[in-house]
Amino acid sequence: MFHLHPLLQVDQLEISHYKDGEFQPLVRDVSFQIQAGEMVALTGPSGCGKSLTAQAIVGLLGKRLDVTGGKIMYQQQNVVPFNDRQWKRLRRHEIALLIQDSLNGLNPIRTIKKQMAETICQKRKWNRKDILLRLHTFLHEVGFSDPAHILRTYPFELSGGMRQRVLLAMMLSLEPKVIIADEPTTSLDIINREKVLSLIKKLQYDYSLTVLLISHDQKSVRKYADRILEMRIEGVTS
Amino acid sequence: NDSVSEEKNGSNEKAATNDERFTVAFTWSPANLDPHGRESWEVMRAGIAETLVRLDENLEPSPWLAKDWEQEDENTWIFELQENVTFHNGKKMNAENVKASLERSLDINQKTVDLLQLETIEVVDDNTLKMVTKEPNAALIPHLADPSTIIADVSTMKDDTTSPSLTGAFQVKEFHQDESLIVERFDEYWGKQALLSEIEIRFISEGETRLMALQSGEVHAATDIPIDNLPVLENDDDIEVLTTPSLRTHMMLYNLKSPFFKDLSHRKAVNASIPKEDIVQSVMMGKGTAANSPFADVLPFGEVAEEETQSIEEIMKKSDWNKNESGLWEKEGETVELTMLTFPQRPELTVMGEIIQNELLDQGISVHLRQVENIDEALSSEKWDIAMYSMLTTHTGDPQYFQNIFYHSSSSSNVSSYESEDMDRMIEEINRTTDVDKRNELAVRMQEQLNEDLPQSFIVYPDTVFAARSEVKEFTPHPIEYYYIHPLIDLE
Amino acid sequence: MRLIYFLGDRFLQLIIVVFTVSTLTFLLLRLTPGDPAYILLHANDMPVSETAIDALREDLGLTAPLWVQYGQWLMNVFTWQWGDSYVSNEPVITELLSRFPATVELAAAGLLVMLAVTVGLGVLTAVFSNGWIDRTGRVLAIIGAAVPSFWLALLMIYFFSVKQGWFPTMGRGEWEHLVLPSLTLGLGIGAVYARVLRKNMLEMFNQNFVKASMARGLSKSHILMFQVFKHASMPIVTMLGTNFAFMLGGSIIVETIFNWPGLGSYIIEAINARDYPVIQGYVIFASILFVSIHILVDLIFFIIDPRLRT
Amino acid sequence: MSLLELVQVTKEFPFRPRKHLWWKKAGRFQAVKQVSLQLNQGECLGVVGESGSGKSTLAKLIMNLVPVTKGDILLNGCSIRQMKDLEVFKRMQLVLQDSHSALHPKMSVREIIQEPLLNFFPGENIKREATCLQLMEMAGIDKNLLDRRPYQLSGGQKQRVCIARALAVKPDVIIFDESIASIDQEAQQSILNRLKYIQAQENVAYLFITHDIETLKEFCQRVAVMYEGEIIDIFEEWKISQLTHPYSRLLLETSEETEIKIAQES
Amino acid sequence: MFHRKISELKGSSLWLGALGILFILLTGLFAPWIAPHDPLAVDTSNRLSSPGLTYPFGTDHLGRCVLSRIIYGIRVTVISAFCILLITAAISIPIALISGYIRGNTDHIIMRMIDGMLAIPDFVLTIAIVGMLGPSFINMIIAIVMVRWADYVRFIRSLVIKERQEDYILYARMTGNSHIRILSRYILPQILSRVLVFAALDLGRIVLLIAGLSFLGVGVQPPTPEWGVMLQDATGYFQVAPHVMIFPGMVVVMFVLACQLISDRFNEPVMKEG
Ligand SMILES: Nc1ncnc2c1ncn2[C@@H]1O[C@H](COP(=O)(O)OP(=O)(O)OP(=O)(O)O)[C@@H](O)[C@H]1O
Ligand SMILES: Nc1ncnc2c1ncn2[C@@H]1O[C@H](COP(=O)(O)OP(=O)(O)OP(=O)(O)O)[C@@H](O)[C@H]1O
Ligand SMILES: [Mg+2]
Ligand SMILES: [Mg+2]
Ligand code: NI
Repeated sequence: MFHLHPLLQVDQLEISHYKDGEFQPLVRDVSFQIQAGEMVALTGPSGCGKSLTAQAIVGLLGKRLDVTGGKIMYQQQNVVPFNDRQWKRLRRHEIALLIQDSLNGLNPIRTIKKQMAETICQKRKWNRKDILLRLHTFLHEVGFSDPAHILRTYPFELSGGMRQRVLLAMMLSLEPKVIIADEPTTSLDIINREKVLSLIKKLQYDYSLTVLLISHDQKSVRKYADRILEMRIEGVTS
Repeated sequence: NDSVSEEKNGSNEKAATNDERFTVAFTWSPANLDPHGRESWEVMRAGIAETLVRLDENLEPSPWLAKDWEQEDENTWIFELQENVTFHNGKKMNAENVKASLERSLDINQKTVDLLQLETIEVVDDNTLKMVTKEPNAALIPHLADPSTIIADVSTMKDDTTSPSLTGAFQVKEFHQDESLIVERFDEYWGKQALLSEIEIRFISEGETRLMALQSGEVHAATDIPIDNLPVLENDDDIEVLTTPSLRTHMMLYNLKSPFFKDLSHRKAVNASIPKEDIVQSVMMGKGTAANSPFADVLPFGEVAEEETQSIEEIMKKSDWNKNESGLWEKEGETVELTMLTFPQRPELTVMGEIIQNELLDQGISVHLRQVENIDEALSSEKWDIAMYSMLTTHTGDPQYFQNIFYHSSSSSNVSSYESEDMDRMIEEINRTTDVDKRNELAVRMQEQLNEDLPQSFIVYPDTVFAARSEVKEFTPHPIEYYYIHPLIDLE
Repeated sequence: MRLIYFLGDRFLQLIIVVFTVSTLTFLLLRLTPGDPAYILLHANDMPVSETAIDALREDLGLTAPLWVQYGQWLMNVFTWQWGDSYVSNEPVITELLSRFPATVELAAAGLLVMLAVTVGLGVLTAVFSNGWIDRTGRVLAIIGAAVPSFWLALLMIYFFSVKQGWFPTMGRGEWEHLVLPSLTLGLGIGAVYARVLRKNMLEMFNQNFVKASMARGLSKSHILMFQVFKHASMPIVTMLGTNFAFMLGGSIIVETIFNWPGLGSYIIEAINARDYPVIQGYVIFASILFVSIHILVDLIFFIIDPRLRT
Repeated sequence: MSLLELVQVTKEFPFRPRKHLWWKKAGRFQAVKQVSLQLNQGECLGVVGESGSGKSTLAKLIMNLVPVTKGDILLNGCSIRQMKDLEVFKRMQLVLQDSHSALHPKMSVREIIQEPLLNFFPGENIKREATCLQLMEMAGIDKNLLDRRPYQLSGGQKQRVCIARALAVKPDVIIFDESIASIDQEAQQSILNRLKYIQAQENVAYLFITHDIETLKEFCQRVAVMYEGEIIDIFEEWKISQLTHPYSRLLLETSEETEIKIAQES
Repeated sequence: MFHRKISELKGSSLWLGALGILFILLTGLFAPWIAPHDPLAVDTSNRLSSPGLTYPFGTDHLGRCVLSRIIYGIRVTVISAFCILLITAAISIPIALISGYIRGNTDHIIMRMIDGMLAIPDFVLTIAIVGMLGPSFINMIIAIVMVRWADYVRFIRSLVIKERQEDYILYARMTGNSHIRILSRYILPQILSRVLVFAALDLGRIVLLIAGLSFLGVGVQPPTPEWGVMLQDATGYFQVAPHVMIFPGMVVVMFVLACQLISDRFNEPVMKEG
């Protein structure tokens, strides 16, 4: 039979905290696989290590945290020993992560427009009009009726849900191959949540996007995910 | 445009002269060029001005703008002026404008009044002037060499003080306050034409900077080189170091009001322990001579017989002091603790102070050194025992003015609080005496008196130190600080 | 609208500062020992007579009672007549203004060097934190803080002018004249601020938005330059402002060593000569400069940080 | 008399015009429009609404953290504008939406939770440690997190620390702004149960801002729906018939739709 | 592979700094035993001699041993520099905290005062202070503090203003902290590390200010060995005898470096870098 390699494969992952000269594992034995084009939900009790796993995949673990065991295979390649340049490339072109504490994920003293523009400009140069157009479409798609106003504002002038949607729009504008969304809809009302999740779903189909959705919201998870991974403290079953 | 080309033609005619610009670094920068105000020294120094009388190499008065003079009676002097003298604006000099010039100076400068003590100035004829003093003023002639008596065309100085019309071999071309003064040759000069067409005087207050400007060739010559850097210049073949005795004296004042120094023998003791020769060699790097009187040895009245000194042990023992176990002199359970003042503006004085302090400690007297920002203020308002000090004692080559101010018991500038009837009498006498030999004799006697009473210890007569690049000719230092620039300077 | 209000407010403050500063200076100067008449006449270590001093004192108006002098002085301050210099007899204001351009020139060049060093070194050391660049930066900063500027100036003159002849040793003129003084002015302080900037920038990395930007694939240097830098430079802007104001007031040491005909060398002469009108005029001038610069700094803050606008 | 009463409360923010120049006088727009509300003792009032409809702003207004533009807020019949802010905080607590920046980065969990105990109950020194542990248990925080600092916690853990901190004050009113959103379902449930228990015990009133209709249905006696700064509906039962505004109907329909879909799938 | 990140955390520089300071302080403490010569002994026959066996760092313009003077100078310089730093901090931190935290009119008034303070040139200020108080060690400290404090206030205030806008300060207030407690427990620890970096670097400048003041005749009086004064004295001889300047200069740099190392690591454990 035709054998399909998984796009992203986490194998026996162990993440440890370095303290007083020794490593204390925080996450152990995490293993799962995601095929290209899938939308997989990752759920589990709070504090079981979902966010750490997500951060490990894109190489954004904080100080004193490190991957101490296992492999993370992206397109048949172990990403754990990547250097800074490779990580940057990975994050920019392949895997986009929407971090969990996204409410303050925007720079408070720059306008939304600047921050969004720099995000989409890093992949390729656009001219000014195209940029605006794209920004408008993306913002519109995440549920803003007046994108122009949003672009003009500073993050502190936006409500929580608005900020979350802005970040989401930013993530989508990157057009990555894999999106890891860590609790992307916590501050969204149901209507917008539906809008955002169906947008992701649509992108999944249109661009064969692969999505790893980390969420507690059983309902939306069940409604949109193709598959649900349950993570327990110190481990995962798929 | 026309005038420029004319000027060029003019200089072309005199092929013997030099078109190069000579640049020299001076220390002080004048705020303006008013020849009668407080900046008269700087005006004089720039080579653009002249006085009636000039001091020659031996510091004796010789004719300048005044061709000759004679004393009619005790108070009256007749001056015969130089003819053919033109001011820089083309006007001829005559007795009338000399009178006006002197009167302007008397008007705005109290120092001129003090120096000349004039009653009236009369014009006798076009070239003759009569001056009458209030009291007999024997020093009138040398005092007429003071820069505050510069002869200028008063009519040009009503409101503009930046380009006065004077009589010197050079005239002002450009004046940039704090930066430079550029003077050019004055073609109608009455005497010998200047060789250089232009001289630029840069005002550089920082000694180190002056030195390095000279090293890098930005200036041809510099005055007041910091002595400690002389070895560097002496190694440099392109630069010549020039020295001349100055008329300045570095001294140490005793406060005659302080309990310890009321006693003459204590002053003698301290005086005996000053290592003058050592200071000359180490601090002054040999650029100076050990002093034993207020007046430098170059002056006709400067040489005074050396007093033989006793050792400090003898003197202290005589007045019942004993050395205690830590090697300090002690009397009735008390040791000597003296306060010495120094000031930062003349750093070599502080260094001397430190040496003397160290020496005195060796001899059993402990001294606290204190640097004060304003020494004169401190002298009058604070408690002190000894103080380092420096004075230009004979800026006109004559002792009279200094004696009056520094030693007369009624003078407020008598910083040591020295009172001596003999001294007062001699001062009054010298004010009256016109005969040169007699004056010199009196001055020597006064110095001997000082050495007996010891209101100060005179430490060293410093040399003026200059340096010039080797292509400079005839830039010779003169004991009188304001004759630096003269027509004969040339560049090779 | 808000700008006008802001400026009006600041103008009022300016007047208050000028008033207090002028009063303070007046008192400080009069209470400090030192008789200008004596000092003026004592130049060149000439002996002076009492009569001469008295005459000059009368001339300078120093014999009037203190409060009369004060009243006169206050009147003059606000009518823009700051009196005549004791030394040169020129109006203080023209004297100050005539030297101001030179100082501005030097200060601007100094600020440029300072900015270049602060920003350049600060950003470099932050980007390559803990690498060799960082370590060199630290050593430079420490040398900058610990080496006296007079020494640095002399060394530079010695090596670059006397030995190599690249730059003139002193004076004002073409751009070459500016190089050494502005380096002296800017290097030391710039290096110190670079350290502070680095620290600020690295602390900014705690902020969540940095992590979010990293997750979006922005490069570290991009984040440093465009996101963190603006944040981190805010405290530096105040300090740069203060320093620029200092430099505009004339940098005494640099100006004397390089014989730069600016305010700094002028004021030190005035202080030594106890030239009251000049010192007072200068202090007022400096305080106006100071407050103006700080209004500018506040404006910059206003622009940088939108949160302050509401 | 109700515990908390909002009378025609309006809040305006400056609004950036299209081509904004920052020194120009900004336009104004109303984030909260003439909201009137009453909260009784021991009651739980839920607030739902579209993102950006002014819920968080309302919460901040109640806490007197931002000044009201118009209208008044009365606590026990007393305008909070006249009260000292510490007094207000003693009676009311707010748990903000953004838990990450709500915690001082250099303080440990222990310090954060003990802070209100120390300030509001200065006498009870001996009990403090015990109370702290009790609070942590109530909020479902693991004991071994006691000495961690905020950046070492997961999202849900941070939120629970915030909740524990608010509970520590023992106020009359607690406002939860999206405070249990990143906590997993089970934990959510247990926290809600605890809150209910506390409510019964101490007669606390809650103002519960959330998007989770399920929670609202279960937990709140009354629900207010906000839309574009206005309260468009206040109702007690989740029935289409009770709803007047099209937005609230849409809200209900969407949530039911989801449920139906899930039910069909499983 | 994970050693890469971990190795960055080693706090060796802290120990290096602490050792440096300890070394300097101990040397100062045991100066009489360590110094090879009497720091005050003038020997005019040995002026400006180069470093050699008897005089490891050479001699100064009075023939005094530079090394001995540096060692004895620790007692004066280090103590006064720390004193000044402490006093300046003690004055400026509270003022800056208050003015940056309260804002409004208090802030206005304080800032105008500071503008006024800063607007008066140091020279005028110091001369005035000396003039009125008379020169002494204590007055020198007062003068430098007077010159420096306003600068510190401005800097710290800007940090406070930035910190004050954070959400957790809001919470601090909500959990019943008094303003003073918020300042001391929430804001101060956050800004302290940056203030320390600044202060550690400022030590160098303070040493130089002492030199400047001594030049004006305030404070440290001539024979007393003090680093700043040594530096100042040495300028006159930098072409002839560079060592007179280099050695004290190097010691100052070392001292600042040690302080800097310590201050850099002061708050490291809670610092998280990206
Ligand atoms: N920097 C850190 N240092 C030490 N421990 C940490 C650090 N970051 C996270 N942890 C711990 O690691 C565990 C897993 O954290 P993680 O953020 O991955 O949880 P999560 O599954 O995302 O939970 P939640 O649903 O609440 O967000 C938690 O117990 C947390 O306390
Ligand atoms: N400081 C501010 N300046 C200007 N506008 C603001 C400010 N704060 C909030 N707003 C605006 O007020 C409106 C209401 O915001 P608020 O945060 O109350 O929404 P919310 O109901 O909490 O939304 P969410 O559920 O997304 O958190 C939004 O349009 C927001 O842009
Ligand atoms: Mg998480
Ligand atoms: Mg909200
Ligand atoms: Ni390894």
